[in-house]
Amino acid sequence: ACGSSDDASTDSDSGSDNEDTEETDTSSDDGSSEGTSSNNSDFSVAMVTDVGGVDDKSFNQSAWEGLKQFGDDNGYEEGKGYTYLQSNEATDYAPNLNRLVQQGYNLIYGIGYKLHDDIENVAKQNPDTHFSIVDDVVEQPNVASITFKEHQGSFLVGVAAAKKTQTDKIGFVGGVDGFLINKFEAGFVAGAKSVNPDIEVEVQYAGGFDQPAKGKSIASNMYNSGIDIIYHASGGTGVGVFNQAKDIKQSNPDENVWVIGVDRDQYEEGQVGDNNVTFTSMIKRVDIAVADVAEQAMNGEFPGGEQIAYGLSDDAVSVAETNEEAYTDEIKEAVKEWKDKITSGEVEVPQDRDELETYVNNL
Amino acid sequence: MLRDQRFINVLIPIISVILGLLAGAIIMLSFGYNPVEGYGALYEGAFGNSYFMGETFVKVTPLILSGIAVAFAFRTGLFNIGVEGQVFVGWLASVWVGISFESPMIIHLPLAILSAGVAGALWGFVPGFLKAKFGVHEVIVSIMMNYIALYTCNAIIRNVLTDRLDSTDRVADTASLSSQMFYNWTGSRLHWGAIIALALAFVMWFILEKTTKGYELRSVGFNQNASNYAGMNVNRNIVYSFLISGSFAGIAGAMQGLGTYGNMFVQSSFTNIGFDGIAVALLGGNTALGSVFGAFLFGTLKNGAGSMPLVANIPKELVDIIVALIIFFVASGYIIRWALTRFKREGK
Amino acid sequence: MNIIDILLAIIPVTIFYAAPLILTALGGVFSERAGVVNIGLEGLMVMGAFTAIVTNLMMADTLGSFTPYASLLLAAIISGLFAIIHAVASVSFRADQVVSGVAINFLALGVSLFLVQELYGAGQTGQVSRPIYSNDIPILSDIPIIGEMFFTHHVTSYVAVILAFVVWFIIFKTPFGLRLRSVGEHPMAADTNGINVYRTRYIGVILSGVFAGLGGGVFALTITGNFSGATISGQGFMALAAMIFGKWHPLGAMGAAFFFGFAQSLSDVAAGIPLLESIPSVFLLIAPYVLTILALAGFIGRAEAPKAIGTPYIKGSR
Amino acid sequence: MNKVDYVIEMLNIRKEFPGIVANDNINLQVEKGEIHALLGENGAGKSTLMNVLFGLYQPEKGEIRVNGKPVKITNPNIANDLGIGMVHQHFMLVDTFSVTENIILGSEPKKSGTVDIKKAEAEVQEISERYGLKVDPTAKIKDISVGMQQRVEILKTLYRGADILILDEPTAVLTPQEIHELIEIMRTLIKEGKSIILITHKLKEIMEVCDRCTVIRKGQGIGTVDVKETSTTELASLMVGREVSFRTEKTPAHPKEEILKISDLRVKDARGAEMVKGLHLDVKAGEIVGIAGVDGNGQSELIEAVAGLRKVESGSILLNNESITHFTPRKVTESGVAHIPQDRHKFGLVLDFPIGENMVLQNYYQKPYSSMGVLNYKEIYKQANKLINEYDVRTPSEHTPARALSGGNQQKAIIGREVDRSPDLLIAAQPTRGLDVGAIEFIHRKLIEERDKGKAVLLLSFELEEIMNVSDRIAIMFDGQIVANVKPEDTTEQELGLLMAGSQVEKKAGES
Ligand SMILES: Nc1ncnc2c1ncn2[C@@H]1O[C@H](COP(=O)(O)OP(=O)(O)OP(=O)(O)O)[C@@H](O)[C@H]1O
Ligand SMILES: Nc1ncnc2c1ncn2[C@@H]1O[C@H](COP(=O)(O)OP(=O)(O)OP(=O)(O)O)[C@@H](O)[C@H]1O
Ligand SMILES: [Mg+2]
Ligand SMILES: [Mg+2]
Repeated sequence: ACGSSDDASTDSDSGSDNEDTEETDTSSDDGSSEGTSSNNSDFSVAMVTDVGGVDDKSFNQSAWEGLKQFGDDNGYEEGKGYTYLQSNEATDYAPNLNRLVQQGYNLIYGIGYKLHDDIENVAKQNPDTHFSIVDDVVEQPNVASITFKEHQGSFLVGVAAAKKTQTDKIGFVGGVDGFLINKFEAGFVAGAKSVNPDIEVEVQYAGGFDQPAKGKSIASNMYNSGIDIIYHASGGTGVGVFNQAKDIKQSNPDENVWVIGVDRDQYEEGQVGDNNVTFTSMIKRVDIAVADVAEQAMNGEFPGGEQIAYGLSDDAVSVAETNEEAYTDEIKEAVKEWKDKITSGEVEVPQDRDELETYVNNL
Repeated sequence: MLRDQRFINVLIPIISVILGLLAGAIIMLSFGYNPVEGYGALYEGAFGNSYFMGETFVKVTPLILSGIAVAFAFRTGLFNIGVEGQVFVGWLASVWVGISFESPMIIHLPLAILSAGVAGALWGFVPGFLKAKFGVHEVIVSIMMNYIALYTCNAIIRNVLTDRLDSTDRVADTASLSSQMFYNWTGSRLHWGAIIALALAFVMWFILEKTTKGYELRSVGFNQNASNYAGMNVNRNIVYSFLISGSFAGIAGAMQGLGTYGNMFVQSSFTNIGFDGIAVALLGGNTALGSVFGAFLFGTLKNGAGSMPLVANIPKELVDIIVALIIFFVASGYIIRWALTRFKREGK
Repeated sequence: MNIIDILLAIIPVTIFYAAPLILTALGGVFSERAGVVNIGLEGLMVMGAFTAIVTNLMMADTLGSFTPYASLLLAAIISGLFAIIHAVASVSFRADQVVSGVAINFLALGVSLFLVQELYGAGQTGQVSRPIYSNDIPILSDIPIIGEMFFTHHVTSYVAVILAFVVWFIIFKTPFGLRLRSVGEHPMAADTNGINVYRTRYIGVILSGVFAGLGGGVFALTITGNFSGATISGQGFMALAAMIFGKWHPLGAMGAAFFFGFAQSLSDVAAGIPLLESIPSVFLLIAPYVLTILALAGFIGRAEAPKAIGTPYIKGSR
Repeated sequence: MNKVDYVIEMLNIRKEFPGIVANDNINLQVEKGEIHALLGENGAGKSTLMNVLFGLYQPEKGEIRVNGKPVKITNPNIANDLGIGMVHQHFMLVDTFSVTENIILGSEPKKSGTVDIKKAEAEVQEISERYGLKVDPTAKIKDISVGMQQRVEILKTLYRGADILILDEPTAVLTPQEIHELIEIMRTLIKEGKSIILITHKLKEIMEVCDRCTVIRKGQGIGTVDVKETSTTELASLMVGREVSFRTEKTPAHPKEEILKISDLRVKDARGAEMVKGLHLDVKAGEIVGIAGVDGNGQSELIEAVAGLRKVESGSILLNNESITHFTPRKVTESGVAHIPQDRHKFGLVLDFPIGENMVLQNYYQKPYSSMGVLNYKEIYKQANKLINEYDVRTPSEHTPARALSGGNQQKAIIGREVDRSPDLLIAAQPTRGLDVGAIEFIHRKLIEERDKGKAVLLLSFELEEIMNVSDRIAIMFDGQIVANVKPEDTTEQELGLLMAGSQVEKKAGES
């Protein structure tokens, strides 16, 4: 978590490179008082996390990083121009949204599909405030819906995994069996089977995003049964998957065990001594999307009522290439190839199990 | 002297709350926060305007019910640590009934609530029955039943109530507890459940203190041998106790399903309504009225805490610490009582 | 999958699930044998996990490979100290022991998360660089099959099993154990025999903190590698269940912990067995809990708690 | 007087409990080598005084000297070190521990960090033989008789090398045989140079073994008398403050129809051993049948079976010619049986209920105490107040928890409740255990009153004197059967004792 704030600060000088910049750049030091006169100075933006919190190593964190980046770029101070509220349980969403409304924030994000209903209600109640939801669609004129084509990214890591595996057996660990995680699953399986229709993909759900023990246990079984690459889309449960892989790697560095991370580049999580078990990660750039929408809102171009689906073509969904040793050029090639097929529309990636079945049958 | 005692009994929780808040202030000070700002934010967040007041009640409502569920069992000598799971199944049952059909509200709503109660009772029946029949410790079975409820409800939402979706439809208006009137007043999710909760707290008090069944249950709670000697069926009373406790818990679930949310969704972990109910019951000395106050305190602190990071930049975990300290102080009533009597004697 | 494969899959997982539960349940045995209900095991585990992780993060550079052990040691100590609060409330201040235990759970979570906020400005810590990895035991692990099943685990798992026997020895063979049990069964009798009931109960509760802290630390260092509010989510209650299941006996508690681990692992493994794949996953998810209930109802039945459990000892009361 | 003669001196001891002065300026001086009795009504403050001496309570005022030296006894350890050992009124034994473990607890012989249990057992064996206190060192407390538990308690003090033994009502729970043994043991102990303070309500025992007797009444010392120069009547009036009659006045019985008829009854105990083995017994209206027997011969099981608390294996129990053999306790009660249970704390009362609510423990659900499932507290408390007045239950109020009452008053409350239900059959199991003579007199009178009203009364007692005084007919129980029926006026305590021990069974059974 400390690392991310470093990143933000080093970037801040060079970071803002487009349209609105001149003012902010020149007055960045004493900018706050000076900025009052400018058209965007009283713009403020905030987000409500779901129960994960802003350092969940996942999309909440990513969203917050996007917001911080946006704030830094525009010379805002945390707590004034931009802020977040963490939810501890589902009942907190609505009050948290309202708290931010009452504090006068102009644009408020709800991070995660779980906030769907509450965003919808609060947006109806406060037509003058702008809202945005991540990972779901709310049809209200003052709500911008941000979704991601996770299935596309998952497809690509599926391709990478199929290329990498030596056993032709790979695994998928999901958090809670639900429509969102099913997207990851469907994309992953489709990608792998596209490369090698005979590949075995074992899918298992832990029943929760906070069950590292179960994650470790499932991973242990998978690796035991000859699976050498596991893609996890399971939040905190994935920690257990990483730990099992690292454990195996630690006692036998020659062992072929890999994890594919999710949401952010999870390279760091895979470090064990001099080795790293993170093969790649399916990156979902919530930060880009969040900053993007904030930018538009600030400029008076808030995409209210629209659904913006970020995907491969926006680079908002991508595949990490950090582990250069494992992620070989050959794999890179193949992934690029499939990426082009997807962006060009040649391949339609399935989003759920039914679509997957059709897709696999057509291979 | 009796009057004195009663006065002290009321005084102890008040002093405990004050001590807890004081301790919280000291912690804030020592970590460089401003307690006045902190508590100001907490107050604003809980009662600052009609919206927050409404939301505070929304938090309090299920806690009253989970609190009396725990308290009821405790009073009859049983530890129902399974309220959490009973809340889940109650929630599910109420939503199930709520979305499955439409009928006049006068039938639909009570039916939905009732089914929540029945579901909770059934869930409570398992530990109760196993305790009565085989002497299996209710705590283990209750804990296991919690997990079973969590996973089963999720599966039913995904596979039975929806076609692999994460949340159910909204319950029909005829089964909904939500209130346009409250909404217009407060803009919050405040719903009629608050009244149901209070009414059921009264029911719990009435059952325990005024009915023959309550007499039996309390008697069994205190002394099983004597109860048996007096002709009461101890095992049956254990089961009854779990049934009643479970139905309160189930209805706590209905508050969420028919009121706060109007639907049910897949959850990746416990709601804590049941576990918090333990604290609520114990804060309230396992009485109905006490549980109401306990729930109120708890809900207020929890809801108000949400504003602390935003307004005063104080981590809201601090409130958990304060809650814990208040529970300690209430529990340690003996020492407060001792100090009070000491103080009084010295004063004379 | 043949039976050997299945066992090879199940047993290691059983063991890593069980180890933290064993340790924590042993803690429960100490406290409850002394007559103090300890619902606060969950919170004590939280403290242990928190301490172990923070120590690990802070000291890894200075302590090197000794870090995980230092972390566990500190986890045990801090949780032991933390348990004193429970002891003060329920032994000295005559608080209801269940209430005090519930408060411990709240307090532990509050304190640890508050401190994580203060230390790292975040809701959870980063990954530790020196967790506990599993180790092959030289020679023994080379034995075919058996070696892989039993001698390739975290060193803490062996420690947990050894400690179960140590605790059994302490409780049933030493003067201290005799005194501890007497205080839980009939404190007044102990008192008239010149045993300091309060002191003994304090020791019991503190030991429960030490062991639960160890359990929490082991869980964090072997399984999660970091600390957040969700790290310990119900393990303390499972340990409590294991202790009751094991009838307040150290070896029984260990057996129960293994049973839980086994049931859990069985359900994880079954999901990967082709034949069983058609079973809806929910049945596998709930299987461990259902199995436990069946086992309790079928074979275990009534368990007698220490007689004086739950009641504060008040000198001279009757 | 020469102070050195006293091993114990307690001077001007004052001990208060909230709302009550339990000991008010009491003096007690015990000479070396004597058995010193401490006598007083229930609640007079005897146990309190002894607990002060043993370091369990701290007195507000007063001085304690041991062997002439002033001491402060702040905990039992100090008492032990001073050579004071105490056998408490309620046994201080850990049920699940063995005899040896209970004895050594707190001062265990050790071998490399462990309890040296072998050595301990040998030591226990040795002491037990030296003083003639027979125990099985390896048996669990919960498996041995009350008498043996008593011996374990005494061994505990001896093991710690006590020279001064406090025995708080040791005989209240013993059978006559056991009392006899205990008296012998006390004599042995005195010979060994020990001194004993004995608390008992049984004046006969004081007369038999004690040298001097200190009497206290309502927390105040009345004085110390030389036993040789006094009589039971004098002791009783010193203690109560008025004349007490020992022979219960009663007219001859006029038994009428058969109320209870038990045939060929078989009952097992909790561990599955058959304790009642084909027993026959009948009780008629207007008579008191006393069951005499050594504890453990199936008496408790018999009574519990009749009350519906224990499963009947075979045989029949008829009440007014109708079978109640397999009735639940509720149905037994409703058919007209009242039962004063042996263990008042375990069965008789819900100690945490107000005494008032305890007064309707069996009929709370009936009119007028409730209607349509709702309690009528007004009626309940009306009834409670009636019983409290009628039976002289001394309690601050009807709302006081039963726990707070003294044992004697708890017992009176139970008796009031049971008798007032006006049953056809009244079962009284050890109704006067641990009570002072005044209370005993009262209870005996109540039982006889019931008989005179035409009720059947079944009395179980280990107290031969009580059996002889109160019963109209005595049924002797031995090994699960009634082996003889005798009239009190036709027998002696000695003869009863022999019958209870199982001798001459043939002859007597044939005779009656
Ligand atoms: N721990 C206590 N707390 C409050 N009151 C007490 C306590 N112990 C004794 N008392 C009260 O002090 C008085 C003396 O009690 P104590 O037990 O000494 O009587 P006793 O002479 O031993 O009577 P008994 O013959 O019934 O054993 C009684 O009124 C009793 O209720
Ligand atoms: N009064 C006491 N109450 C509780 N625990 C005690 C007490 N005395 C000792 N212990 C514990 O019992 C164990 C044995 O201690 P130790 O050998 O010092 O006992 P001790 O008191 O010296 O026994 P002894 O009286 O037999 O010499 C230690 O763990 C100690 O903490
Ligand atoms: Mg007494
Ligand atoms: Mg006494």
